[in-house]
Amino acid sequence: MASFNEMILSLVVFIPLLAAVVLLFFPRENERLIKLWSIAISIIPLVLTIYLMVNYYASHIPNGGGMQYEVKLSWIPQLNSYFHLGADGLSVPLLFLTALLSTLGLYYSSFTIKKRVKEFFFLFLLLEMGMMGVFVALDFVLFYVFWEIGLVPMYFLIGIWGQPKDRPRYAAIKFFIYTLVGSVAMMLAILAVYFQTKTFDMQEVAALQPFAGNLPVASLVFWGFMLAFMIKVPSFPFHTWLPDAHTAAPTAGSVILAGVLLKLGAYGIIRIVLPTFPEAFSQWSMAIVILGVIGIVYGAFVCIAQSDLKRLIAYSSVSHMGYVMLGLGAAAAGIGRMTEPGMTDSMAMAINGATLQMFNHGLITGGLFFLVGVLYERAHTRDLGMFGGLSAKIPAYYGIMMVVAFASLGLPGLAGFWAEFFTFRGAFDIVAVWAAIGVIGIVATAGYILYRIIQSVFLGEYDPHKIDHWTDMKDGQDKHDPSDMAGFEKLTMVPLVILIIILGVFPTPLVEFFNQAAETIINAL
Amino acid sequence: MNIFEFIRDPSQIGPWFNEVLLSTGMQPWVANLIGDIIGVLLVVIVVLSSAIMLIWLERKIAARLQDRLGPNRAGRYGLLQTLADIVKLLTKEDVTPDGADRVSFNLAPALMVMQIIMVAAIIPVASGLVGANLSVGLLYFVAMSGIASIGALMAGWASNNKYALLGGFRVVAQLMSYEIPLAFSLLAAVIWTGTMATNDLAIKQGELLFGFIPGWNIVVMPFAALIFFISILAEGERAPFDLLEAESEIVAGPNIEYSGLKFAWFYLQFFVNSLLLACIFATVFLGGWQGPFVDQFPILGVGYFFAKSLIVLLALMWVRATYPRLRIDQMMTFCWKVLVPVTLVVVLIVAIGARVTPDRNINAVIISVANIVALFVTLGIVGRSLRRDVERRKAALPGAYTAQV
Amino acid sequence: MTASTLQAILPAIILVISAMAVVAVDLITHRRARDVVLAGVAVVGLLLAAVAAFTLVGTTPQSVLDMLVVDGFSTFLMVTVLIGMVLVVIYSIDYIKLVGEHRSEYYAFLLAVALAITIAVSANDLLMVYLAMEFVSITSYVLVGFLRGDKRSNEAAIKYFLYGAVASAVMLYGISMLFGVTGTTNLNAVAQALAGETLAGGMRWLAFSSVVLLIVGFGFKTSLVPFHQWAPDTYEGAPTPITGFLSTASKAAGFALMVRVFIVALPSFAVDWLTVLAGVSMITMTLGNLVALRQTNIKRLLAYSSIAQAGYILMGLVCIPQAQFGLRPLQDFAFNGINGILIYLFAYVFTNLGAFAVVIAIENQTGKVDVKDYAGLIYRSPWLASLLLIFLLSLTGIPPTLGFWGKYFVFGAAVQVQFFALLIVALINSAIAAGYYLNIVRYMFLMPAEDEERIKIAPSLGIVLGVTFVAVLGLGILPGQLIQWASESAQFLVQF
Amino acid sequence: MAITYLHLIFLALAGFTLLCALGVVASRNLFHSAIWLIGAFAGVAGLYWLLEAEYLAIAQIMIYIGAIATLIVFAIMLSRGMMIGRVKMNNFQAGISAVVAALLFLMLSFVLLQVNWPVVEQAVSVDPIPMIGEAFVTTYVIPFQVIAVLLSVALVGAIMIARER
Amino acid sequence: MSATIPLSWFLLVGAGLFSIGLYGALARRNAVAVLMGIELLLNAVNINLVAFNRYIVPQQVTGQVFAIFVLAIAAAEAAVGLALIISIYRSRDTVNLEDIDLLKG
Repeated sequence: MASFNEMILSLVVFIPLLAAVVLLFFPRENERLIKLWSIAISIIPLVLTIYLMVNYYASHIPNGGGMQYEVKLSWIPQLNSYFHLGADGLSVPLLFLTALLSTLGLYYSSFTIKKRVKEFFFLFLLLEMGMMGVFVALDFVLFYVFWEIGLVPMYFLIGIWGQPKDRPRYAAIKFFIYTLVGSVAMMLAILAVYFQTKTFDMQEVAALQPFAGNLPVASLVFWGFMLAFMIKVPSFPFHTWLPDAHTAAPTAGSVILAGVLLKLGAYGIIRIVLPTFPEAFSQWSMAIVILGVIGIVYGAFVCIAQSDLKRLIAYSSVSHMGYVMLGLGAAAAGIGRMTEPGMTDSMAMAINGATLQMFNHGLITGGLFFLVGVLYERAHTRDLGMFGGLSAKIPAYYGIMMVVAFASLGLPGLAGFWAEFFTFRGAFDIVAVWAAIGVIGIVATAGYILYRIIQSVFLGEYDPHKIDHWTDMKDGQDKHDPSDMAGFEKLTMVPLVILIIILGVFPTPLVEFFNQAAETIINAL
Repeated sequence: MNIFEFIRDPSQIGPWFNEVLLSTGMQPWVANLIGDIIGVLLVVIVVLSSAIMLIWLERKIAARLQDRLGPNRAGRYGLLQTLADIVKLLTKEDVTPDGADRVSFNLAPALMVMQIIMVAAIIPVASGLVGANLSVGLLYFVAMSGIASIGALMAGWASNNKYALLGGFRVVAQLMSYEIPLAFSLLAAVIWTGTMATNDLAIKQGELLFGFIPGWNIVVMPFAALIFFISILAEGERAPFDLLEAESEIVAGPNIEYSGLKFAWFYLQFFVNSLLLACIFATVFLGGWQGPFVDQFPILGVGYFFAKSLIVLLALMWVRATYPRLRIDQMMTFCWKVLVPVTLVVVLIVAIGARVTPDRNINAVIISVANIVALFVTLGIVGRSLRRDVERRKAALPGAYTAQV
Repeated sequence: MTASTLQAILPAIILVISAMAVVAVDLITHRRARDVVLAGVAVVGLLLAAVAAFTLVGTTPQSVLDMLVVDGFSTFLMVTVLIGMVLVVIYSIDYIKLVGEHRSEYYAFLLAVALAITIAVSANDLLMVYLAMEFVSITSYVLVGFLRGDKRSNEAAIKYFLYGAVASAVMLYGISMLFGVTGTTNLNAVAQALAGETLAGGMRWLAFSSVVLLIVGFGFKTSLVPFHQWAPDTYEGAPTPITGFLSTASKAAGFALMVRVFIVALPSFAVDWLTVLAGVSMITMTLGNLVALRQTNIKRLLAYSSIAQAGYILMGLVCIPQAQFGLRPLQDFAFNGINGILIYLFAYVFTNLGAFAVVIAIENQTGKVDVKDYAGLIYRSPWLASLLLIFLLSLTGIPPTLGFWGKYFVFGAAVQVQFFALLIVALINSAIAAGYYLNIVRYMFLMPAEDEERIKIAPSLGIVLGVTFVAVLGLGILPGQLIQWASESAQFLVQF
Repeated sequence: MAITYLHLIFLALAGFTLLCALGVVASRNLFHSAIWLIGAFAGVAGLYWLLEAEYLAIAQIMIYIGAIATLIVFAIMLSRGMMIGRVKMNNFQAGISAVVAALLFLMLSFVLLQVNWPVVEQAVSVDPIPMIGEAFVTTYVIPFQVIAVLLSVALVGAIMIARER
Repeated sequence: MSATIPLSWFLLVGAGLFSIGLYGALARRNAVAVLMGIELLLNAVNINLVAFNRYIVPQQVTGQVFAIFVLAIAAAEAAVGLALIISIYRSRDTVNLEDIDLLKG
């Protein structure tokens, strides 16, 4: 019997799957049971990941962190591929984020999803499983399998429960095909790595440094991985699927998409590309940096031009994930100059920034999408021109939105600040010019957050003629005036807001997680 | 070389003639070519002229069997009747029907005649006296019958006449169907004798069984011989299998639109074909030119051979004169449901029997007995099923059937 | 004929006997029980043959009079195809019931074609190659035209026939050339005779032209572009169970023949056929996928998808490591192309038969085969929709389905030999393919149902769907044994 | 190379065969095509004879002329209406096909003449017919059995399909 | 007897027959005519096989046996093909391939 520590990751991954399979046997009509079961069961991974956070923080960070809770079982011995799971300082917080957003998403959806309930919850749990799996897989084949598993549920989440006017089917298929192209490229890259190293174990592969000294091939393989990850992040110019997908997806889908799925790509870069192909990465780092900066600036400016609130937030993700790319690119750019004094620290700083941004963006944008959903459920429109002066009508909503939006803006004291700070701090040391250009993005971000969101939605005069029917989420009736957030909506947002504030004030523990992971990686280079 | 030698052994003529030509200083291939051409001409002339006699014979015998007089005006016993007919046919107008396909219409009779000439080439008249002693002789014979069916089909189609076309169809259906028992009964003989060359077949049958029984195939495999006989009835389009012309049904078969000389060719083909089939029967099952003293005087073989062939031909005529025509479905049913399975059994018997003991004589006895047993079993089964058939019909239509089978 | 020789051809013998048994049983069974009994006899025959084939797995290669070679490669495909044929027989039951006539012949033909395929996969002589291919083809022509009253079936059959007859004749011309230059028809002997040849002057031309001529024949059977034109029409017009058969078992036979001929007999010409086939592979997958995008009839769509899949499978043959002709141990070639083909074919057989089982289930009840008729299938039959989804994902190559492993191994082979052009084409094609597979998914899950009538799954189809589902997903999650088996089987060919 | 009369026979046969073959594909009347086809078959049989393959020559006549050609003629007749009259016989790709065929011929001739065929200058010293017979029950027994099954299957299938409803 | 004739002569006849047959198979509208083209193709192959047999391995019968198999297969193929043609004629009243166009794409 394996010890609890060995089983915990498997449990985290497979409990959602188990729940999903069991769900299939529930009667379709009994929606209440389905919802209860899903939410209840999704709390188990959440609790487990909290345990992981605590346990890792308490036991392992003081001892140098590293890969923990490892389990390595024979899976396909013929391929030299193992069922190999493990988590380190990078994975654990992301697991927690996944579990949290999943639970919140399920909870929120249990109120807002009206059609095809069983399928929704089934797919959602399946998706959770796939995401969890990606964060803990330490075997390339396994990683790939989990990576792909997430694809199908997301396709359906967008396609079935998307708003018809947002062309959900188009968005879904676009999402699917983009991701598929990336993942096939990744598969080829994985195979190439395998032929070099004869193993699928990520750690072994990283230790073997395949293609070291063979830059052309290494670059090819590097881009194979990067294509997959950059599409997922999404980095400019592969971002075009994202606005469509986010806009079309149902609220919980958008939350998961923005909160977790985008992180998969960045996670892949850190977990796989950076340790395995430092040379190639360093060679191409400027390209990544530039793309990251373009993403930041371009995303931010596009946001300003949006009239659809959800689309705006979607583009803000492009911009925000640009920070991640910038940080990672900067860190990679530093690889070639590691002998310079303070360089490793700057690299660690950049990586920390990127990872923090991943986590915080998950919280913040997840929250934003929830909030957009809340508004949309009431107004049935997301056109910014239709709103105005809502601050007085729905004060609680206004308050929460303020917190989350300012966090997104990067206001000190809220979670977003630290990520941006670390990223730019690290990047300035390594790629100063590009980092400086990236700052334009911050300014533009302030612009769209303040001007487009806060001002056009909440401030100004409330015009009751713009929208005649506001749905009251408490009783489902149409009313003339908007009603404030219902209990379940508040409950959904509370954990996020609390975390945003806590992490804004006291980010140290989280930084320790990431810092340790970053240093491990940098030390191995 | 003296004349007597040729008379004793006519097969020496060919080589002698070749030598004579060569002695004139001719190129060998020219000599061969001249020899071949003369041989071909001989065969053609003999074959075609034999038809005159055959037609008279057939008519006369049929008439006598049916208690009629037959031809009796032209010449003594009507011997010149056929010549008169030929003259009539030659002077008749050569009609080509409207809408006929000229090429095929003219090609068809040529093909028909070609078939008989080609077959005639492999008939061994006496020891060594054969147009071409092909190693694949019997197969060649079977193959040639395909040409006849093509010819008939062509004639039927080209005539632009539905009766002709129906006749053509019938030809193909019948010939192709009966080709199977025909070929398989030949196969039985081939397995036993170990050769397909016609002359060699005759030679092989010269080996006596137990030193006194003639080793003819009809002795060894009487059932196979019977099957072959039935098959040549059908192949020769003779009653009771003469549905191809069936005057009462489709007027006259594929050649209905032909007249004059072209019709004569069809006519010719029919009669000569009968003779040739009889010859093949004699060759394969009756020992060909084998007979007493044939070793010393090969010329005797000619006599033996024609005697045997004529007996077979007589039998053919006899059947034609006495039996009514079958219905087409009966004809096909009989072939596929009776003859084909039975021939397969016979082939099996021969194939196994030929190897069962090392002694040829004993094997022959075994095959022979098995053949006779198979014959009687077949007769029993066929008879029973026929009786049952009649019973069933009687039950279905009481009073309609009074005749007994 | 020794006992082991007999054992080697035992599957074929069983199939012949059971084909006769089906016809015989037809005469003595009562009308009402007939369908199940006939299919039962066929299934038992096929299963027995499969068991007989399975007992051969792992035995030393057995040459049957130099005509057949029963080795790992052939037993792998034999078992695969025979099980596939079992599924074909089972899902035909209800379909053929609707046809009403000649049912025993139908099953007898399926058994005959199974026999033909068991011969094809082990043919080791050019004569047997041709004979087996024609056997498969001629039987297939009849099966395609089985619905005599149906104009589409007729048309499908005649097109299939004419293309097939021309293609096999052209291939035969190539075979005759090989015979001419080597004086033998045995594949190994051909290889030996060619081994010494310096590919200079005329030989180079001969190599090239005979390779091209052979590819015409094999290309027809495996529906490679540009010899694929028959496929869409034939797939659309044929009785749906037969379409399933054509796209799986028949194709497997074609690939088996192609692989064996090229690898065993023509290693000396490898440069030629690798080049030509690489081009064919790229064109095949691209064209198949592009045209599939435009299809509205599901059978036709699956036909083009099947063409594209043939292009992927061909990658395995194109990407055999060239060094393998110099005999290197298997360990170096966990991805040796051949095992990719085997795994791909295995996956494809089960996936596609599963997909066709769904198509048949819907066709049997509604008579409709257009993609738009699948709208809202999830409401009408969640099971069918979900199963078809899984099969389509497997066709797309999404893990953890069996189809993924097939792709994994052929792509792996290409990566191994660093055939980048091919890989890029394959990569782009994967995306295109996802487009039309998802289109079906879109109709099934995202569109409202036009007809609310629920679709029932007949028990026979249930069996097929269950088996294929378990195979596709179960073996997709735990593919180890399959990979091992395929790799061991491939070894026989690789080491020849 | 001395021209012997065999060469002349060969040339005559080859010319005849090819002429007939051209007739098959050029004739505008389907039935005439069939007749030309028979001629071509016969010419090929003659070539076999020249190659000392008597058995095959006869088999050619028996099967091709006796069976296949008859079947074809039969089929032409059974599908009447298409045979009479001079209708367009070629499809739209006839021109390109002709070019393809011509190029193919040139290419094949080139290849066939280029290759150094391992010709053995040896007379046939054995009678091939017993050898063929023996081959069928020894070396080729498996294909022999297979083709037996194939033929029965094909015939059953043909009857099944062509039977009148 | 034939050894004085060069092998290539036979091969050229085969190639000619093959090309003509291919033209027939590709260019003809009528299904039966296409079938005839196919028969020419098979004949061309058989000439090759028999000629190779005679010239390359004169003491064996490999090529002849092969040719016999081809013959038998041709018969089977023709039987099935013509059955199909007759069947389609019954349902369509035509055997022109251009008119057989229910299935398109």
